[in-house]
Amino acid sequence: MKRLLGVALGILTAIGGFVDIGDLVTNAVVGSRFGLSLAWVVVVGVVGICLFANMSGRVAAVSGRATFEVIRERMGPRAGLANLTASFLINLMTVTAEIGGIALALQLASGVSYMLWVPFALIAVWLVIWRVKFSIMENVTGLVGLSLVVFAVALFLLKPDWGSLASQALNPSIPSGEGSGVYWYYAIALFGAAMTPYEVFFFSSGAVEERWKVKDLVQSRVNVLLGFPLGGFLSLAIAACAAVVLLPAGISVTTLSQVALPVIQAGGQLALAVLILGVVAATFGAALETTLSSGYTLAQFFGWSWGKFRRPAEAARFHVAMIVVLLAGVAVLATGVDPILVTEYSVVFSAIALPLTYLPILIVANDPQYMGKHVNGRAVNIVALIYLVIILVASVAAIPLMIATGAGA
Amino acid sequence: MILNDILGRDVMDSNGERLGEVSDVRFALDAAPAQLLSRARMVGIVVSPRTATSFLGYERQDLSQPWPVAQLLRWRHRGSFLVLWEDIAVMGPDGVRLRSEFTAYESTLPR
Amino acid sequence: MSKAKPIPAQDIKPAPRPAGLVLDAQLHLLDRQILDVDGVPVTTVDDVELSGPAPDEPIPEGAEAPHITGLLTGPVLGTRIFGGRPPSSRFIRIPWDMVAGVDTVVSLGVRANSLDASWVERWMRDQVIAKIPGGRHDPE
Amino acid sequence: MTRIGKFLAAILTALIFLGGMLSGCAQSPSTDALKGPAKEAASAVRTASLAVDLRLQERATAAAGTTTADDMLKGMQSATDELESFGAKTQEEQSLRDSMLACFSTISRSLIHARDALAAPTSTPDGGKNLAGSVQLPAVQGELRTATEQLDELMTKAGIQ
Repeated sequence: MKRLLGVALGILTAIGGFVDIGDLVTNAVVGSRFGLSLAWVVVVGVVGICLFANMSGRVAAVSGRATFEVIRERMGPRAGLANLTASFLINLMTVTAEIGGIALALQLASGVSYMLWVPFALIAVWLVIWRVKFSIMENVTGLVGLSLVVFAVALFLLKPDWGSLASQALNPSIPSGEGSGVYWYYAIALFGAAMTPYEVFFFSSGAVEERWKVKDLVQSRVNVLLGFPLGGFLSLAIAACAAVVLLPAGISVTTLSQVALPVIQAGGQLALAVLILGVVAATFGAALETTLSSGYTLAQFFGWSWGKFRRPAEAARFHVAMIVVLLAGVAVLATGVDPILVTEYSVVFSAIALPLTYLPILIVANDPQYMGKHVNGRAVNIVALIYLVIILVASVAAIPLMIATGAGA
Repeated sequence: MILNDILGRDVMDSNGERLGEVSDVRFALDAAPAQLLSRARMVGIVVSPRTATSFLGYERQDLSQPWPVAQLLRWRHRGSFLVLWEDIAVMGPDGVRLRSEFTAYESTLPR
Repeated sequence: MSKAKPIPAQDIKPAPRPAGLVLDAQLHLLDRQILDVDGVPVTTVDDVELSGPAPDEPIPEGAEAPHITGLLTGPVLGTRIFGGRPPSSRFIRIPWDMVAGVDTVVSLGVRANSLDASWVERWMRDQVIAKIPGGRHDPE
Repeated sequence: MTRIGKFLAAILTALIFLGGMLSGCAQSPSTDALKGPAKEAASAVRTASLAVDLRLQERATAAAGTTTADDMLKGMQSATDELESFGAKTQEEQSLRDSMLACFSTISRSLIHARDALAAPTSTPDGGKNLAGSVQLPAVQGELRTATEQLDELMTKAGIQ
C-alpha cells in the first residue's frame, strides 16, 4: 500500500512538474494561431523526453554519475565547455522566464504590476533552494502544479466540437494566413519546450540527490512513462483551450493574461483561482529546477561538491553559483524585458542545444564500464538514434527559421 | 612532463615520416603496491593515423552499440596502434619520434 | 598537415598483456570526477603529471618507464581548452600516493579538506556561505 | 523517414519564404510593413473585448481584467511605435498609415477606458448595480466593438486579412 502510494505520488509530481512557463506559453501561442495542427509535435517531444529522461535516470542510478559529469568525461574539456556555456545560458534564460512567470501569475491574481512581485519571487525561490529538502520541494510543487488540470476541465466545460479538434490534430495543415516557415518555427519551439535540456540535468541529478539504486529503476520508469505523457496531455489541453476560444476570436497569444481567458470563460472566478495556483506552482517548481540545474551543470563540469542533500556549507561553490544565477536572472527582468519574450526565445535556444546533451547520454548508456548489464537494449538504441536525427535537424533549422520568420511574427 | 604536452602531438618514425598523432597514453598498474594503489607505469602511446581526438575510445573497446555511431567512430580510428615506451626515442611538445626498429601493436584494450 | 604513412595491417602485432590494471589516460583518467575518502567531490582530473622524461630530449635506451606522479587540477584546465601551458608552480597537485582507486570515478584515500585542490571551496564556504544564516544546517 | 523529409522541406520552404518576403517587400511595401502592427492591434482589441465580456458575466476578476487590459495597452504601444517607424513613400501609403495611426489611438483610448471600468467592482452586496462598474462596462464594450470594426475596415482596405 505504502509502495503504491509512493508510485502514485511519483506520477502525480511528474505530471505537475512537466509543464513550465515555456510549455504554458508556447502551447497557448500555438493553439491560438495554429489550432491543434501542431499537436503531433507535442507527442513527438513527449516520447523523446521520456526516452532520454529515463536513460539519464538509469545512468545516474546505476553508475551514480549525473549527466553533466558524463558529458565532460566523454566529450572532453573543449566540447564540454562549449556545451556548458550553451546550457548555462539557456538555463539562465529559463530561470529568468520562470521567475517572470511566477510574478506574472501573481499579477494576474492581484492586479499589482509583476515587477513588484519579482523580488518576492526571487527570495522565495532562493529560500527553498537554501533550506528545503529535495523531496519536499519536488512533491509540493509537483502536487500543487497538478491544479493545471483545470485546463483539461475547462476544455470539457467549453463543449468544443471534438470532431473538428480531432481532425485538426490528426490531419495537420497550416492555417491560412500563417506561412509554412512560421509553422515549422513553432514546431521547433514546441519540441524545444517539451525536451528542454534542463529536464535531464535535473532528472539525473535528482536521481543522485534521492540516492536511487538499481532497484528504484522500475519506479522511476513508471513515473516517467506515465507522468510525462499525462503532462504532455496537459500541454495539449492548454493548446486546445486556446484553439477553441482564442483562435476563432482572432486573438493571438502574446501575454499570460490571454492564456487565462479560455479558462475564465469556461469556469469563472473559481477556475481562475485554481489556474493561478497551478501556474504559480508550476513556474515556481520550474524556477527551482532550472536554478538547481545551472548549479548542477557548473558543479559537475568542474567537479565541485554539489547537491541539496548536503548542507550549503558542504557545497559552497554550488550554492554561490545558484545565488549568482538568480541575481543575474532578476537583473535581466529589471531591464523591463517581456518575460514571455524571454520564454519564447529560451525554448528555441533549447532546441538548438539539444544534440550536445543527448548524444553523450546515449553513448554512456551503452558503456558497460558505467552500466554493467544495464546497458541500453537494441530497441531503445534504434529509437534514440531516430530521435538524435530529429534533434539534429531541429537544431540546425532553428536559427535560419528564426531569422526568416522574424521569430515567428 | 604532463599529458597535455604530448596528447595530440605528431608521431614520426626515425626517418621523420609522419605516422599519426598521439591519441592516448597507456598505463599499467603492475608494479609492487605503493601506499594505496600501485604505481602507474607508462606502457606506451596509442597512435591514431587520422585524428587525435580519441573520440570516446570506441576503437579500443569491444563496444558495438549504439549502431551505427560505434561503427562510424571505429572506422574513423581504423589503423590505430600502440607503441611501447621502449620504442620511443624522443617525446615532448615538439612531437614524438620513434626508434628505428619500433613495433606497432594492436591498440585494443585487454578485457 | 601531411597525410600519415599507414602501417600495414599485418605488421600490427598483438600487444603484450601487462599483469595489472590497464588505464588509457584519455579514456579512463582525464576528466573523471575525483571523490575523497567520504565520497565528497573534490575536483576533476584536469591533467596528469609524469615522472619523466625530459621534454624533447633523447631518451636513452633502456631508460626506466615514467610513472604517474600526480593528478593536476586548477588552471591547467584552461590550458587544455585554450592551449598554452601554465608554469608548473601553478599546478595544483594531488599526489598519486593519495589515489585509492580508479573506476568511473577516481577515489582518494584522504579527506578533501586536507588537499590544496579544495582551497576555493573552503574559501567560498568560510567567506560567503557560512556567513548566510542557515548555511551550516541540514535542509528541512 | 518522412519526418526528416518534412524538416528538409521546411528548410527549403523557409528559404523560399525568406525570398518571398524580400520580393514581397518590393511589390507592396505598405501591406507587409503594416501587417505586423495591424495584426497585433487587432488581437489586442479583441482580447480586451473578450475580457470585458467575461467581466460582464462576472466570470473574470477585476485583477485579471485589469491585468489583461494593461497587457493589451503595452501591446498597442509597441504596435504604435512600429507603425510610426514605417516610412511611407507614396501619398497612398501615407494616408493609409495616418488613418491606421488614428485608429490605433482610438483603440488605445478605449483600452484605457476598459481598464478603468474593469477595475471597478461589478456588483454591490445588496445586488444593486454599482455606478462605476457595470454601468460603464457595456459602454466600453460598444466603444471596443466600434474600434474593432474600424480597424477591420482599414485592414481590408490595405489588403491584410
